[in-house]
Amino acid sequence: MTPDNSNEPNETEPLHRLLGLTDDEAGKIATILGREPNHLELAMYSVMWSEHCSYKSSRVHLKRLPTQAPHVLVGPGENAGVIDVGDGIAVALRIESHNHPSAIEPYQGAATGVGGILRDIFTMGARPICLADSLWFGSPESPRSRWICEGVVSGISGYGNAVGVPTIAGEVNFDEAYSGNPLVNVMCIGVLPKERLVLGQASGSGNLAVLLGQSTGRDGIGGVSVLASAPLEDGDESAQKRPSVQVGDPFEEKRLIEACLELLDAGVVVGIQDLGGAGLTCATSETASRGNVGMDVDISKVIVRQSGMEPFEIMISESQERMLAIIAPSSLGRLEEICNKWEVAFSVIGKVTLGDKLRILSGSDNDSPSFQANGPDHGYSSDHTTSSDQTSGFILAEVPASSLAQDAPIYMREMQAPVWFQARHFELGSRPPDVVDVGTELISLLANPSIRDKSWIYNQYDHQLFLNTVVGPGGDGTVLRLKAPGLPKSDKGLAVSVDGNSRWCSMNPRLGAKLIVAESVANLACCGAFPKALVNCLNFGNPEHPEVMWQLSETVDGIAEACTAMHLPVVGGNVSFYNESGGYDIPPTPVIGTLGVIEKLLYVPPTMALVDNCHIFLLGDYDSNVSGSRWAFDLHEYKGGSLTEINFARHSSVMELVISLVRQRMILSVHDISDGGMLVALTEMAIKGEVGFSISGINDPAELFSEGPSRVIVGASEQGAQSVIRMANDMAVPLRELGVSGGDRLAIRGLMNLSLASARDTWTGQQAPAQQAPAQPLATS
Amino acid sequence: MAMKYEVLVEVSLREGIADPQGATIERSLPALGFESIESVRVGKAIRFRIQADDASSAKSTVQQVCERLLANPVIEDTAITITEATTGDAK
Amino acid sequence: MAMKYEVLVEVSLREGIADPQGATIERSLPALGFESIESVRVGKAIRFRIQADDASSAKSTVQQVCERLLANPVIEDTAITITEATTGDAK
Amino acid sequence: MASLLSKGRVASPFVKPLAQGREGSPKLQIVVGIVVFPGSNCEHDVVESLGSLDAKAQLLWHSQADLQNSRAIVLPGGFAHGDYLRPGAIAKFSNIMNSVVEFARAGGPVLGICNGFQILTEVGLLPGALQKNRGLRFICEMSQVVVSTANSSASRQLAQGAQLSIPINHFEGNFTCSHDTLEQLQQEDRIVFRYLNNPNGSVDDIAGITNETRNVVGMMPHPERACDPMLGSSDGIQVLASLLEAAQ
Ligand SMILES: Nc1ncnc2c1ncn2[C@@H]1O[C@H](COP(=O)(O)OP(=O)(O)O)[C@@H](O)[C@H]1O
Ligand SMILES: [Mg+2]
Repeated sequence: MTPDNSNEPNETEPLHRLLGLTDDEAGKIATILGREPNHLELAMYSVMWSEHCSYKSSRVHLKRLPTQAPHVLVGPGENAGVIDVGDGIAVALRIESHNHPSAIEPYQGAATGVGGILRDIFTMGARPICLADSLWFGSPESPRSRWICEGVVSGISGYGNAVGVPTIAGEVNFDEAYSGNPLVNVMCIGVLPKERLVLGQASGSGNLAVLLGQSTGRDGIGGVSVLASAPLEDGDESAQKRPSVQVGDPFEEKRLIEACLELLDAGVVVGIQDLGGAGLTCATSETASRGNVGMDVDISKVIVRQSGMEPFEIMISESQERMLAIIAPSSLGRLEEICNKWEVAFSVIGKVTLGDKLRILSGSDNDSPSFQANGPDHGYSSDHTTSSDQTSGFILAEVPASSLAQDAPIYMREMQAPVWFQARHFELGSRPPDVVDVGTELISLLANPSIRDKSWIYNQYDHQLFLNTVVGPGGDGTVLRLKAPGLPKSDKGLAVSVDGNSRWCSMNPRLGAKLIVAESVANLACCGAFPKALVNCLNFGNPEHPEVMWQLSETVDGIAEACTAMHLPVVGGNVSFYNESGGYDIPPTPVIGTLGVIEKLLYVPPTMALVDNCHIFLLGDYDSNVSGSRWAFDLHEYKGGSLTEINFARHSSVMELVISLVRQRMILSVHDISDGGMLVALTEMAIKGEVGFSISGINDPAELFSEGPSRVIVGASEQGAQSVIRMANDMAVPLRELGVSGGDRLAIRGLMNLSLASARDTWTGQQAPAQQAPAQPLATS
Repeated sequence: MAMKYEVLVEVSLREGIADPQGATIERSLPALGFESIESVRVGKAIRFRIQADDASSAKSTVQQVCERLLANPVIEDTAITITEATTGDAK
Repeated sequence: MAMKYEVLVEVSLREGIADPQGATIERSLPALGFESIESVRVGKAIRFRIQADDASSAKSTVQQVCERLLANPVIEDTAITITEATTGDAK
Repeated sequence: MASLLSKGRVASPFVKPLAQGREGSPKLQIVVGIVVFPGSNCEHDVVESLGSLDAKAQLLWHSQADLQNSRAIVLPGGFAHGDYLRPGAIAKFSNIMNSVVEFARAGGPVLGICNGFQILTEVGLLPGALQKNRGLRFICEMSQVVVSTANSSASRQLAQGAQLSIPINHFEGNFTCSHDTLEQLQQEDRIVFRYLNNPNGSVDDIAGITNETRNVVGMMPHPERACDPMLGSSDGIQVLASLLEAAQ
């Protein structure tokens, strides 16, 4: 049987190039097939072999990340990483970017980002219990950046709240570098009874492939940018019909979650896979390829939203809220019952075959008689039509499934450290500015949009649903109970933190990445949690720039080094390239999401809120290096010097001490030193606790702004203080008493005496501009 | 002298963009006994008054407002209707 | 024989009911350089197709849909526009 | 597929009671029915919090008409039917709502929380409507509410004037009604809860109201989220306990 080649276009520029494939890649496809691919096949290869789906530029590097640990049940490569946390419970986690859609339609871009990451989690059989977000925008002074920021936040809020999954942690950063290309990374965590774990693979020749959920439309086709410009149809008008941004439907997703979890509980499903980038092409080829089987797909059975959709459009549409389930034919009745209950539309679109071929058919073929199971008119309302106007009975494409999913080329792209990099390390002559007036500098830092109060963001997120949130957003890490309907009972708690720092990484991507991982672990330690697993989202510029590939490679090595040192497995990640605008790449921006476990969550752990009448201690080493700090970068435009190296042995002992202090209830408040340095950390503690402090012994004011690693501030009562000193000695952790809490002044002997109220008003008072932003602000600048 | 005009801007989702609201309303109609309704789409209807020298200058301002504030052309279309205001206060 | 009609239902907040969306848009206009706009009100524009024997029966069905579903009479008014559909499929 | 509101199909997916009170409780357990619409999301939270009060909860699927001998009904929070069109606009047509209306008219205690409050106004059991928040933003935060009357099925165990910490979580919680309705609510002492610092623009700081017969209460704050000191407040317990008492 030869696939139908009749719709081959005859353009002068070869189609493969228009689709973004190189001549070499086209040649490789021809070799795999033993013939020239037709237009549909080429479209399928072009999306599967795109950077987004194939990781062709990053794969060689990602291999260096440590992914193993005894408790890892599923590492990178599946839809989400899964770890065993004990008590018969497994936890799935994953992070993903939705940067480009959010830049042009912030609300829907961010909303569909949330939808996508949720599907990755419940695909594994896990019930999503929380979301977290990492957001990077241009300066809030710019109306366009404010429009993006407001839209993204309300998109996450709108989708996450309605779908019924709390958003419990995150971070937001403002920097000019992101004004043309904002970053929206979303992380999701789900829980499941260990035995329910399912993988996205097909098996069993004769099993059915069922498409569940939303109808398939032309939306999202232009999202694979190469196709938008391809002359696949007649001119501009049809390209107009293919919007590149999708509208999310949290209500559909909510029903899809419930239906899929019930299908899994009922044992109906052999394998299940979400439809994300590259849509049906990706879901069918990946499930078949993972299960070492083939699959016949009849696209005339796909429920489409618009008539006249081309086969390639159906195969690569990225319409939201869809899942592909593989089931035994005998389970069809049960599936129908469950889908009807949850009012989820479905359609049997194919079957698993022996061999390794993914065949795309239009209408039933002679040797695929079971395709008629479930007619297209089964259970959809009038706005759905099937593409029955397709020519029937043709094989439209036939390719080895694994060649789509696994055989994409792998590139070792050129790498080159930027010239300044070596120089900056030896910038001996370069001296940071002097601190003139500590109080004034503090106020400027508190007013910095990246440091000031973020409650206007996280209060738009339902962060309490499921009654699990013991420590909500606004502190170091978020603490959740480990509890969900259908889950074995447990006293454990989970802690979550999401962190990035492009300042550090732009100075030194390797060391910066190490410091971010360390900070993330510190945030968990402050909750009394040991880190168990890490996911990362690597947001970088154009991989064809050697400097960008160098940044990526260095970053990967930094994460790997930190994880190895702290025995922390990387269980998943995502790479987002081509974050550039106006010819500029964004600074390297790895975002790290860490998950920690609290063995017994029986009381509320201490938060950063300072308590009156306490001794305040600094745990960890002295550091007055301000290079790379918020203070140096944003207040003084000083970007020289080098970051303080991290000593992981020291880091681990400080973190172990903090965890012990929290667990043994020796301390009343705790906060690690991060963005803004020690003085901002102390001030945040004072504001949250509504009590001042009095500090002494600061000889070099630079110490107040240094962001050197592995330092934690704790507050303890008179009695607790003795234990803190003793335990720090026992564990050989450097300790310094900074002063005491009390009163309503923020006082540092000889350097500063500020009223708590003025600090607080500056820190919280900056919410006004955002609140005044228009309902649907500027679409164009 | 400046004139007052009444403006109606209808903002709708572009063709081909999924409209979850419209689809959900449509699915609920048969159970209410309305079988004969289809293709439900939900958009916004924004009304305001504008002061301008003449209809064409009113229109060009309204177009700008649409582009800059009321709709995102990536997913939305706008349709503008301008009529001369009857006398009396706008409120 | 049954005819098809295009329907536009404009749902607006009743007079006297505060409109936070309209007020927010109005407040943001001067900053964008639009001084001459006032009385901004934001409502919904719901479009659909209906099959009916004639225009008057279409209208009475649409009125029912409005009353029962499309608007909340406590705070909202509706305005209905019905036109005969041009031939061709609704889609 | 049957439409969203199809009648008479499928028995409840939740026939079995999901929460049991503590064992060995001497009192007869009160069975509370919690209505689940597609898109509801706080139902399990209500079950959990009622469970800590020794009550038994059963989930009632919206498409069924049978309240299964429930002695009190809770309409929980969430986004029934996606909140599309208006919160509660589509949910009010569900089969179960006819039964809930009947139950309420017969004097049965009904509590609508958040989305449940919105549905109660849509279906006409409570007056007024809930508009978008004044600030046009979703708000999830702790709120301080004052008990304005102890004379309702959701406040009978509370003292008038008592101040409660109960979280709010909504986009459309801005209570709006005509001048006459407001006067009537005030004169008949039917405002159950008021915000101390009005977060959403509600008229007269209204956070919750009751009907003429005082058995139906709608409130925007989530009492089920305030039933455990580890979550920051247990002030919601008395609201749920009031409902249970009213059901006796
Ligand atoms: N976009 C956001 N979404 C949710 N929570 C956020 C967001 N931005 C900040 N937060 C919360 O604010 C707090 C402070 O954030 P951050 O300064 O990044 O903390 P840290 O320095 O300890 O990592 C955290 O608890 C975080 O969860
Ligand atoms: Mg921290």
